[in-house]
Amino acid sequence: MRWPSCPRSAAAERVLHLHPARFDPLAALAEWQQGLTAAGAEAPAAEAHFIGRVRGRTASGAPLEALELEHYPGMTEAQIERIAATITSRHGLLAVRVDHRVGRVLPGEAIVLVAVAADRRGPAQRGGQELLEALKHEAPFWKREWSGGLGTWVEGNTAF
Amino acid sequence: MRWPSCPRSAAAERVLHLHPARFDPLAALAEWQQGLTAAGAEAPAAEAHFIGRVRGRTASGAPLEALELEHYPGMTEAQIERIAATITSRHGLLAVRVDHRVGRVLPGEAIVLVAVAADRRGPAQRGGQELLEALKHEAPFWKREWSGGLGTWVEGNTAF
Amino acid sequence: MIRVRLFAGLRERAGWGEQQVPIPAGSPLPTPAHLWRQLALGETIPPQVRVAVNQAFATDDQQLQPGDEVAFLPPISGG
Amino acid sequence: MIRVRLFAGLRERAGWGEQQVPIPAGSPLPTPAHLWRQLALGETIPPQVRVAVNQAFATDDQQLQPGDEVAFLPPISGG
Repeated sequence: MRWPSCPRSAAAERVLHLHPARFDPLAALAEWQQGLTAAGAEAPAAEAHFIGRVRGRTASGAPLEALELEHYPGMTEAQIERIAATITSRHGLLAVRVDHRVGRVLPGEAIVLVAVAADRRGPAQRGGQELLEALKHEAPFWKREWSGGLGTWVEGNTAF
Repeated sequence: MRWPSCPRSAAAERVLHLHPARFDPLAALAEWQQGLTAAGAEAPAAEAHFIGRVRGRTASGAPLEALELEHYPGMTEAQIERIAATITSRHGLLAVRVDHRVGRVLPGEAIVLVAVAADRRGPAQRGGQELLEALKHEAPFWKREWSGGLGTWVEGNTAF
Repeated sequence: MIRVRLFAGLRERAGWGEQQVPIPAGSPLPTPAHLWRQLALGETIPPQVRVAVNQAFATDDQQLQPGDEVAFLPPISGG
Repeated sequence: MIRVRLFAGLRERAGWGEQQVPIPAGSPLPTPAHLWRQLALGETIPPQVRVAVNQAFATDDQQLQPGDEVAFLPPISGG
């Protein structure tokens, strides 16, 4: 989905994708970068990215078969949009992209990609960090770890 | 160049490339990611990247024709290696990659790519940020802005 | 009617994910806290459970309107 | 001999990038600060200029050995 720009950041483009199947973070970044310079615009001076992937072990150390990611269709998208708009405006970002998996995710697969573009490195890095933290705590996603045929809901996030 | 691992971080791989010509940051990332999982190793849980590109204007706002990047062959590589080893050890990083342009760089082209992999998002993001700051202040590179046919050495870095 | 939704562990403990709750004519408009008790989810909403009304975070005591969608969200674990 | 190198703006102001400085037999070993003065780069090394000996940062008063490479580095502007 592609959100309309909000009035306070007319030039800032925000792109969100929820993926029901495996996605390639570098392909997503390539598409995003092409979009940023599509109309002949100059490439942004600073880009910060974060990729999160599924670990091969559960929180308690057992081998993980898969991670199941539940979300709240409608609210999850709306909430990510609110978060992205707030952080874009706070840091004066030029563009934001968020990709997030839903459904069954295997060890090593990407769960999340956050990419932000800005005119300077500070806002790009800080904006990316804040966006990721906000996603983890304010966007409705729930993880269930599957191990030994049993599913266990993860309550809360791993330590920063 | 590919550095031998230092004893305190046997598994941490550090890769450095100085590019005399244009490079593609996403191709560099793809190559780096392939290397990380080449021996069947699990992909790292957290990756943070930063890409810096040349602005279309000089520090004083004039149109920029090109940025010229001088370095100190031998010391620049050695100094980046020292920086990367220190930060890898401090944050327990799994892998680090630094790509940096030298020579004549055009507006919109990438100057620097920093990529770090870690087991958690905090060390990945903090490690990447510290590595970039250290590169900017402790690795011998000098920028000259070319505008209107005149070259001006840039003394110091842009604000964070 | 008010649509009530549960997610993840909350849904599985309750054994249902969605209910339509009628509002009898003339009765006072409920809050999420009322519905939590009325649907036998517990006495009070535990502090780690968050409430959403019409797909935005809300408070436990917000007065609901017919047609509203209320969701009870267990602790978030995204990214 | 000691190899002395200048970079970027320093090199252009001086008009040279590299010199081999002989060490007369029996004379005391120089420091980077001595060489700076001896090569007429100025009276004292300005605070914003950094010194490297054998491609690692060093102090202005480090005693140099024959065969060493000394570099004077103007303010760094990388990344």
